[in-house]
Amino acid sequence: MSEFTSNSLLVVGAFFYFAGTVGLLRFPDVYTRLHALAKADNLGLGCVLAGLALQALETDGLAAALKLLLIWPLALAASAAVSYAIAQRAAALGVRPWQKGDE
Amino acid sequence: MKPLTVFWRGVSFALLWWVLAEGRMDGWWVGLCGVAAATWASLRLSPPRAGRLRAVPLLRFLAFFLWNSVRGGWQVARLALRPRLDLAPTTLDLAVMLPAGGARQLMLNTLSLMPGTVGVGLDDATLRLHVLDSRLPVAREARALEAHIARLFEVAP
Amino acid sequence: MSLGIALFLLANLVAALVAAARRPTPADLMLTALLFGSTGVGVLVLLARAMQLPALVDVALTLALLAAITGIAFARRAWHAGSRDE
Amino acid sequence: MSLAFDLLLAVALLWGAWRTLATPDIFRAVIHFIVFGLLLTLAWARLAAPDVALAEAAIGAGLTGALLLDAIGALRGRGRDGA
Repeated sequence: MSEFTSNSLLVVGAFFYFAGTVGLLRFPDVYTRLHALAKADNLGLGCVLAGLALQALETDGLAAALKLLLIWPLALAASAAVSYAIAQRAAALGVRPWQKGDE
Repeated sequence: MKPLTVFWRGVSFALLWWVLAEGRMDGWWVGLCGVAAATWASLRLSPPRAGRLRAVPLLRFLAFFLWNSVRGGWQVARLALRPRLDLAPTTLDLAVMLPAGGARQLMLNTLSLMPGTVGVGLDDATLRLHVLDSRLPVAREARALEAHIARLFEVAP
Repeated sequence: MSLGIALFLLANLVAALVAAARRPTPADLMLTALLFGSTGVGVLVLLARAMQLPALVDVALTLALLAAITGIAFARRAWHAGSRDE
Repeated sequence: MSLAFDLLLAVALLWGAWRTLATPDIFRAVIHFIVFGLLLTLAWARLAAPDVALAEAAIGAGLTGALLLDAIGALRGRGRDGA
């Protein structure tokens, strides 16, 4: 049962990674691409980490599982800081946000 | 300096060491030195403030955040995988009522991970957001986040 | 199982990279490099599981932290108006 | 499965190295260099050398990338001021 749960979490994580990559390639400008990068990819990482932590809990103990989960807040903080820095810089350089109807 | 603060920070760092060492105890004396150094450095770099974080609002904030990051990821995934790309991005200026400093920074950074928003700028008390889709109820959700953070820091929003 | 997912993520990454290399603006390319930050962490933890090498989790932790440094260096120091953006 | 992973990684590595050397725009070359460093980290991980992978992630991709980006910013900034 637990193996099924962790494998499903891995697959769901892969799905969100895939969606994030598709968004990065399809979205029209820097700002919208940041949405794809900051949200879908982080959720994918979260699911993958949760799935692996479940497996590690059974074989390697609690501390190993918590260590895997510890990566998530680090990645979240990093990605929040980076997306703000890039969005702010883009705005300062006068990159106009894409609007509906633009090419 | 309250001894209780020192104690809790020490315990947190010890826990962090235990997690990083994957539960092995054979190098515990190195860990002890590390925990002592980290506690000293944290007291030096961020001295205990008057208003401290409280446990119940922190847990509620974490639950709120977790749920919203799942929603945000799902929303972006749906928009990205739709066969015809249907986006209507806008920008939104929002007056922040939180005091300057840690609370405002936390709000700015959390908003980048919430559904539909990325922070673009913050001057004084105006937060500029890029919104992925103008049909999303972004302003209301940002207010909810603000209320959560205000409770977390025990400040009036 | 973990290796299969890791392979899928790597394929994802390479596809994004090849597509982004054709894009005109440096910002797009940098976003792909940041995609490597989050996806690379995922691949590394999956490899740690598949290869029974727990030390790779430490590599993933380092990568998660340092991807941010490159991103900030790009936004704050390197990205000027003259670098062929829109 | 593992053969497919290694082959894809090797091809991506070679491609990244070629792009790093062949891109005329120095800015894009640096970003390709960062990407190459990240791919190399994965390659070391596959070779069961986590210590080298750790060094590559920290020094190769992280710090050198940031330093090179900073250097580009400094060079471009100076060129624009006309100095």
